[in-house]
Amino acid sequence: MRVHLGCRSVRRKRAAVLKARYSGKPEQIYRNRFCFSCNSWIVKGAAMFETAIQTFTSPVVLFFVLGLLAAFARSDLAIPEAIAKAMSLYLMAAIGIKGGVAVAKSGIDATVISALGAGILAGFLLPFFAYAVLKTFGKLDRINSGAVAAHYGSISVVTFVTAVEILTGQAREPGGYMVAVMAAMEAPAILSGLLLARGLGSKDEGSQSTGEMFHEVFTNSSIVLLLGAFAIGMIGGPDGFAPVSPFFEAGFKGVLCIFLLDMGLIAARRMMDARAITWRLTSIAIFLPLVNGVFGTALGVGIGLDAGSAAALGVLCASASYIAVPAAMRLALPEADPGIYLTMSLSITFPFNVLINIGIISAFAVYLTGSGGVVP
Amino acid sequence: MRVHLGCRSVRRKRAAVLKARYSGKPEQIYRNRFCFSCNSWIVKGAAMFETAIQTFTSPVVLFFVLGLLAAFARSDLAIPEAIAKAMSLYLMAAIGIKGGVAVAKSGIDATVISALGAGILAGFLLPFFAYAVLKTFGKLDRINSGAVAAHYGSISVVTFVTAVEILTGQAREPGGYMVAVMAAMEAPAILSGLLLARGLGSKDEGSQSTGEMFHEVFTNSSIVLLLGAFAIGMIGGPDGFAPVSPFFEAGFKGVLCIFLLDMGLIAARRMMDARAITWRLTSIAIFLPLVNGVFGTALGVGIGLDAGSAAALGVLCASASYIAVPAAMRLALPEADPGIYLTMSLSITFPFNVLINIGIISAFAVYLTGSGGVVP
Amino acid sequence: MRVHLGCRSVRRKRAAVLKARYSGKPEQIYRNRFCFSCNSWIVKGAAMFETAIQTFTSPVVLFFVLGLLAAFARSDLAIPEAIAKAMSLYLMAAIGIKGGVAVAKSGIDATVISALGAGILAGFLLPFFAYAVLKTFGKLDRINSGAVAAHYGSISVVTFVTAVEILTGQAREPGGYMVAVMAAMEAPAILSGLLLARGLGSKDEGSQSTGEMFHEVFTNSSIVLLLGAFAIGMIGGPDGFAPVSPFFEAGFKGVLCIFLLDMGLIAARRMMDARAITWRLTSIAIFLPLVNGVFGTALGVGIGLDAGSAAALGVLCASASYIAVPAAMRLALPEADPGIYLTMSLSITFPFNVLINIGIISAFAVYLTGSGGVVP
Amino acid sequence: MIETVIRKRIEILADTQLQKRVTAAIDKVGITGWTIVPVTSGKGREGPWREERVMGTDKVLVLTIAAEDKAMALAEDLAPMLTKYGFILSMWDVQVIRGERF
Amino acid sequence: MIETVIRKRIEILADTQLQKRVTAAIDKVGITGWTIVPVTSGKGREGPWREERVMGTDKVLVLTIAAEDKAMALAEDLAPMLTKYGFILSMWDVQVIRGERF
Amino acid sequence: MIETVIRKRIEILADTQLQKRVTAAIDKVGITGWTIVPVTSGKGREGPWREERVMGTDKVLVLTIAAEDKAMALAEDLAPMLTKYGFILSMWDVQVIRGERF
Ligand SMILES: Nc1ncnc2c1ncn2[C@@H]1O[C@H](COP(=O)(O)O)[C@@H](O)[C@H]1O
Ligand SMILES: Nc1ncnc2c1ncn2[C@@H]1O[C@H](COP(=O)(O)O)[C@@H](O)[C@H]1O
Ligand SMILES: Nc1ncnc2c1ncn2[C@@H]1O[C@H](COP(=O)(O)O)[C@@H](O)[C@H]1O
Ligand code: NA
Ligand code: NA
Ligand code: NA
Repeated sequence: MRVHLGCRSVRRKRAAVLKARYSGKPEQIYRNRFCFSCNSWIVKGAAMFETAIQTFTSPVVLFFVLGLLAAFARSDLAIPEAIAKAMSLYLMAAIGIKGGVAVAKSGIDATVISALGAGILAGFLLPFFAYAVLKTFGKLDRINSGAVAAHYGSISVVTFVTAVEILTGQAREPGGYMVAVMAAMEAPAILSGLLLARGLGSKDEGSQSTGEMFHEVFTNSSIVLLLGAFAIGMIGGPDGFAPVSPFFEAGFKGVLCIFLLDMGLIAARRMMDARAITWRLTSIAIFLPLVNGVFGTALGVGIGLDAGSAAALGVLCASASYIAVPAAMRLALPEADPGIYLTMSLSITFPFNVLINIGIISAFAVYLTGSGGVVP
Repeated sequence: MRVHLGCRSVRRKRAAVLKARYSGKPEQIYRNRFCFSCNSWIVKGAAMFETAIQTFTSPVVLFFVLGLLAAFARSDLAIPEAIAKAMSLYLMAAIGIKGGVAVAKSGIDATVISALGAGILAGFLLPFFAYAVLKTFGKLDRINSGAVAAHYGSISVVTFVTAVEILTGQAREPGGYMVAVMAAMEAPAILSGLLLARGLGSKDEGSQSTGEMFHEVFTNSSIVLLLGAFAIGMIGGPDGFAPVSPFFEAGFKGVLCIFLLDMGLIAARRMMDARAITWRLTSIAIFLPLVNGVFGTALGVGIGLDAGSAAALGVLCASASYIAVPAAMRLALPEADPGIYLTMSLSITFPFNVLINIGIISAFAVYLTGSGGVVP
Repeated sequence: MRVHLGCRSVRRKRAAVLKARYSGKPEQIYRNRFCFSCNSWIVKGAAMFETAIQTFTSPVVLFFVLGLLAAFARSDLAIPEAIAKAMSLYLMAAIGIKGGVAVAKSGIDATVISALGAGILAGFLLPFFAYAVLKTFGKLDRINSGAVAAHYGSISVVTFVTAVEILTGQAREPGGYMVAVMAAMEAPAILSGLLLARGLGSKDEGSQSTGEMFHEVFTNSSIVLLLGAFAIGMIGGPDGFAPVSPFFEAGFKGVLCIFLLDMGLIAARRMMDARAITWRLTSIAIFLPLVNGVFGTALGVGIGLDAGSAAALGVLCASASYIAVPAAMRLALPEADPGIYLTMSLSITFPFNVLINIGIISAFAVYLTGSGGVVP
Repeated sequence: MIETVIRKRIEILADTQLQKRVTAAIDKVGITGWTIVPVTSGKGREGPWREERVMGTDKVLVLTIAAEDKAMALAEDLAPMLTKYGFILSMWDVQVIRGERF
Repeated sequence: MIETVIRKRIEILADTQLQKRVTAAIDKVGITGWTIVPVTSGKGREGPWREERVMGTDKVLVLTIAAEDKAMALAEDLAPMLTKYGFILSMWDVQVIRGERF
Repeated sequence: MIETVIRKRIEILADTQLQKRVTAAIDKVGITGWTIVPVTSGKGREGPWREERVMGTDKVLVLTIAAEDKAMALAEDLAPMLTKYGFILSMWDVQVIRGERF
């Protein structure tokens, strides 16, 4: 039982996966592979390791790394703000419409409902665990612990999209309904985080801000576009999608590359400017996505999702918001320090998830569901 | 003779149209259809009604509706200005080049000449009718009546493009020369409107502004790009167009979706801010496109255009400018109130045209040309 | 031996070239053609002339001309700055990744190494010739002569990309490694130019600025993105490129069209504003690209490059920087007048190269390598 | 000679997200209008920021011209927000034409 | 100590479309230069507007620094346009270095 | 009545490319912060320019508020650069709230 990383069969297999992806029968590829060059069966552990390593061959991830490196080299490379905004709107519209079309095809069944329920529940509960860790090990005060906890309970759309790309590249595309799960997981953690930060009693003048904040959370451009495009996808179905698919589908991966390039630049620049981050907080920003990712994946497998969808749920739990929640916290908890919550979620957790954790989670999902091929 | 709206054949027919559109023989589809599920012939009236209703299944229109709803819900969704500008330039270049290539293929014949003549004439004359209505029923003063009348005599490029998309979806693509007709109809109404607003005698200091204004109208970015791309399309022909067609063709519908999303946001926001709009003006902003649309369609059929091109001429007459003419009026008639002319053309007439009137006009063109299938 | 420009076979041949380009066997087309309509062999001279003339049928060049005309007509047509920036980043990423993939396929061999060496050498030496001409015939002072010379030794990415498009359209696509040659030629001329402008001795306070300048030159966004994408292309190879190719390949020519439209606008507007440009400088701005182009092409053929790659090297030598070098000069030689170096490189040399010189250079490469077909 | 009158010009650097609160305060004290000037980056006690619309942490400059009494009322109104969110307000005297507008 | 001199700083909020008329007036009175600052939205007596380049109804801030006499000449020159199109002009004294430039 | 204190407001029009040198000077004299306002075009003795980021010849307005002594120190510091690169600096007195910040 040897690990076949270096052997040529790995490359061959990747080509096979790619071929299968484009010819549409991805299922049996990972099962029972025999390596002819070293004359032995490729084992579960090797498959997991490979799965984790594949991440780095994706151009999407390579562009992210390029962004990180360019910023560390103090290059003046920058994507104009209007373009970054437009790319983010494009990605929202594209994943919304694709998810909607997928659900229009598959219909809404018990799996979808339970995935939604699991996601919302996780969104509510994860901040409590995060809060405990931040307060004790992280040595943050109540306000900041609550604010950071809200970020880790909520989700990062770009992490999710990157994971979907990588999982699809492994022939494990998550179900289209996971887009709806993602949308549903955006807000609950904000409630928990506020509760933790403010305590139950003290509602000092917060009421106005809180109402304003929830209006903002539910009408912020990402959510509106995501859900609106989802609805359009459901109404139009595959037929309605056909004429716009060249725009929303063909460009998707390329736009994601450039967007991740920009995220790499932003994340690295913020890291270099960071002042308020201790080694304790850095550790937590890596520990939480690991634990939450494992939890979410197990939850997904537990409620009966396929490997891809379970991994996607794991990634949602592992990811930390750096758009919706910071905006909400700035309104509702102005005393909390953006230097802490943005740096943790954007500059540590986000790169960790994209570069390493998606691979780990996907390998874990393969392990749990046994869809990665086992020695007979 | 029953109307078959709900019956399944409607869906089947739509699929057939789509299929036919992509395989290139659209002609006989609408003729003599027999509905097997309810055992009767589908009649002219039903075909018209269906034609009108199809509008709402187009993703282009759905995105427009999403924009309206998002603005009414006071979402902060917004397309960055640079992107909106770029999309509008892209649409101009794309329709220009497509029109030019089409004319390069078909050549310039009597139909093209008479369509151009009819368009220019309509542009000159429509403002007189609009002025009379605005002055008497609308109770506007001379200046404002003239300014608004100029808007309704001129055209809206986006309304035209949306109509072309919808008509093409119904297998009634207008001729490529209609792009030239559209360009020719932009300016004449401005002349009529100024004449009406100022009277014949009074040329007070206007001369400088008027010269400047006409330079601006004829060199404004939309017209220059539209006509320039038209010329490039004519020079290059189908061969020259081939290498750039992935860019200008594949992305077109998707960009139009996002552009209409933005137009929906802008139109609805302006409507919510409107102060100067009475119920009389609101009625006129719906009445004029209806009447002008019917007039233009009839004119088109009268001079021998096919159903699609006649409908396109109807849409051009029905549409009201909200880019070129407001800019011209701001220079030449600064006393006129933008709160009136922009709100009428952008927030009432534009949505009415996109959501309802294009459907009506297209159904009317089908009725007049008999191309929609009649009971034998 | 008559020249067959007007005869119909020319058109037929162009169609054949186009067809061959898309079916993949471009080689024999230009050899031994016999014109049946005028009953004689088409000769080298004619082939060269045609090659030069083909430039004007490319939509890319037509859009550039449209930009020039629109600016001369004082139209307000303008591409928003954020979009221009984004397009330039897109072009960098796209040519970088394409070049990298090409080199991943072909590998790095002696040709690549010698092309790199030749390019770097040319970058160092060309400024000395330019300096001599500028100082004597151009009557510029030392500082300005050095600054302008640096521009002509360095390269213009957009000129290169346009040339690649045109050469590819003639079935003479340059090797992918020419992208690396281009990147390598950006900086050396700056060194020579500074040396010439400042003399060897005087290092007055320049040290800080010079260090800063070189950091800027090597980390400026274009270079970083170009080389980064090149590396990604090499790492990912054709397999990794496949999923993002719709974005980076399908849109490329269209984006280049719009980008050149913008360059036409900018070049013409700067020309109309120019004050410091004498007829001597204008002549030099046409003379230098001619001479450098011929020199570079001959150098390329001399070291054994194919016709397309030799022409590309010629274009690199002929082109003058208007992005990297002006930025560097502003830092290191603030006394030099941007009104001189920008106007010369951007408003005279750039249009001359795009409209005329690329055609000449490509014809010259055909002549030297004999790949254009000769009378037997 | 054209006649000018003295008014206060007030500029407030605020979070884009909270722009509406600032302009609402301007409307409330009865000032006739305001104008938004974009800003792209900056540095303060909390470190540097850049155009971060993607993260909702960008800022704008709200500019308004008003008579002195209204200007002071506005400053009074905004003071708590300035402290809470770290906005910056500066104001100075300017000459304007058509003073009745402000 | 570095020496500063007093000049007028003038800012005119004008329609983008009419920017050229304002800068032509600046050139005409002999001021050496001007700079355009973008603005993205605003509210006045005629209601709110946003970045509306698509409709040609957006605005810019034209900024210029000049000696007092030229500044007053400019204000005089622009006054009719200010009234007709509803532009806003404000000016105030500033210290500048290298005063001979302005 | 809310209390205001007088500070200097300094605005420097500089090449985007050299923005870092200006802000470094601001940091060096101990001013707490600065804000960048974009500008899109202009005209000076060297002729007109437009948004030319593509050519690296565009400009920004660096805005900073400081106590008079620091403001004068900054002006002193920047003077050579102003001359060498043709930057423009203007400053004037403004009232600010929470003066201890600046
Ligand atoms: N002295 C200053 N002058 C100009 N702008 C400042 C100054 N201090 C702070 N700012 C701006 O205000 C923002 C917030 O400041 P702070 O709350 O101190 O981080 C900074 O990012 C700057 O854009
Ligand atoms: N008091 C004010 N302070 C600053 N800007 C103003 C003021 N009044 C009007 N504006 C600006 O001038 C534009 C036109 O004003 P109005 O002509 O009153 O609608 C408004 O949209 C604002 O951008
Ligand atoms: N008097 C002025 N007022 C405002 N801005 C100016 C003035 N003079 C020059 N500028 C700006 O400074 C830039 C450089 O000026 P110059 O170095 O004279 O070409 C110009 O392009 C304008 O943007
Ligand atoms: Na999470
Ligand atoms: Na009309
Ligand atoms: Na060169």
